[in-house]
Amino acid sequence: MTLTVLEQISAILVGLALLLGFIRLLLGPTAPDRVVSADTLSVIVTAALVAVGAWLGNALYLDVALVYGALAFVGIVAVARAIEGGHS
Amino acid sequence: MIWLLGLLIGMMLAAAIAVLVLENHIAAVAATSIVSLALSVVFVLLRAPDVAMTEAAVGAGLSSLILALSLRRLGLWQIEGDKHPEIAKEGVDA
Amino acid sequence: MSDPELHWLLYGGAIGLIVIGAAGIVMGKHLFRIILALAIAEAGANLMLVVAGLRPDAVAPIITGGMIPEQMVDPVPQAMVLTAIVIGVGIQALVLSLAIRVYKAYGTLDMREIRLKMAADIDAEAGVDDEVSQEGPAGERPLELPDAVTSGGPGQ
Amino acid sequence: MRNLTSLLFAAGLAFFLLVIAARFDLGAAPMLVGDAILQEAPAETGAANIVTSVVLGYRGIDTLGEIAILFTASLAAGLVLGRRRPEASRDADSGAVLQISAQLLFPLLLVVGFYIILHGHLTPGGGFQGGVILAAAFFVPLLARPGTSVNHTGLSLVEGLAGAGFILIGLLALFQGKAFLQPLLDKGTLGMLVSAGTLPLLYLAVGLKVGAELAGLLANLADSEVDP
Repeated sequence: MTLTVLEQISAILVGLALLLGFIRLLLGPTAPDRVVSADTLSVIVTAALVAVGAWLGNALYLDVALVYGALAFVGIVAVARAIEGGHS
Repeated sequence: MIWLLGLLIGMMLAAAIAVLVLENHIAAVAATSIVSLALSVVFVLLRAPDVAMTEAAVGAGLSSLILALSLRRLGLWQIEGDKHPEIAKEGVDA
Repeated sequence: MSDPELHWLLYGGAIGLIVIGAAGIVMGKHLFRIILALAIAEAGANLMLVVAGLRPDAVAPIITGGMIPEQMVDPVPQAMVLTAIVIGVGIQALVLSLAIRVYKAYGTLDMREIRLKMAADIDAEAGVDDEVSQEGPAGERPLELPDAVTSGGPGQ
Repeated sequence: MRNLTSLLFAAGLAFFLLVIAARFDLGAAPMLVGDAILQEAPAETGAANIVTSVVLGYRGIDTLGEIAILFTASLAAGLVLGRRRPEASRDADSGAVLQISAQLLFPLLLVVGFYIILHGHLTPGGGFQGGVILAAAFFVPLLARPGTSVNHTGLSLVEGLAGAGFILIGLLALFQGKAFLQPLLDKGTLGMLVSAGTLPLLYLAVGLKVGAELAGLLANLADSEVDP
């Protein structure tokens, strides 16, 4: 597919955000760092899915982003509860 | 477009190696969710929205829920290392 | 039509995931990591199936706007992968609850310790009876098995 | 020694898979079944989403087996985990933020789940994805307040009725002289919500069953004493 200039810029931004968040996941010294970076990445990926839907010119892909955004929150909250578990 | 696909696949492989190498179990669960996160975007780019949605719902939501709950249940939620010091030294890294 | 770069990128990713997962299963020492490695290998297999049904310049197998596109991706592998993902999470839940049970019984998830403790259990069972007992797979093994397990185990 | 054999095994597996991958050219595989389904499916089942018509129309009995496998797995997990003792300590309630956001999220997730299930034949999605969302919706309040009791009888009832409904729809086709699980009713116009005959009803049954099973599984996993 061929992208317009704006779409190419958005693609580069999404890729850069993914890369930076992933570097934090690999480097992060403690587990909470890594969990927070996973949460950040899930938000970025929700945006990336919407962008991909725009590039492909098909509104069907927005449903995937909807489901992803709704469920990534629940998953991250469960992991956060598991971390907090020891202190309560 | 192929570079975004390459970035996602590289992320996926690096996160998969991180799952086996990271010492903390919760960090490993976070890396597993990153693997299925990148995989669901790859599925969207491969024109498989149904599979991508299933992977997003199951991999990002349900699988993290189940893994986090069983970590809590197992008492392996410690922030630093593992519960048993002798396992933390040599048993965790695969 | 065929694009070798794309071909090897996609197949390389899928094969990489499968091999990393399989290596984790075979070489892992902690039961929880083995379960995570199983999930990774499964993801790689799913990706390989979807890639096998891909046509590089086709659209998703969903009809929008009432007109049928001339080139669509093969829907059969996608339906199979959909099934596989859902079954995979059921299997994962089952395996995790079994792991919780193992943790309750032995107090550890390290495979080497579990193996030693199982050998010790078999030893104790066999030592009481002083002969081959009639019940279960533990009874059918020869009595010198615990020694073999401890010496052939993860010690070296 | 053991690590060496493991590495050798991994290398052999990689070589084997690479040989397979090298023999398949991308997109050159003869998709005989896939092409036939792509040609016939819109007219035969009336579903705009062809994956849905494969999952429920052409491979409906496979889906029945799949929900049976899921049922067995959740049943076995419940059996293995066992019930908690009533006097065992529970986790403390979470903070105000999570409790309030759980109240906000519950109706939202419920709506999204039913939307995904009911539009399974038009857009990506369907019973399995929507069922997962429904299970998550019913689990979020439990995550915020671990003391909340779960109505296991109601979950079992929903699960049993949904499973029976799936088989009943399949049997109705059998009584009309067609094959088991063959789609019934009017096909409708392609792309409308009320179309594709019984496929949306089948997906609704699958969604309710998967949702109830997974919610029961998650409740079993969470509602248990934490080992010291």
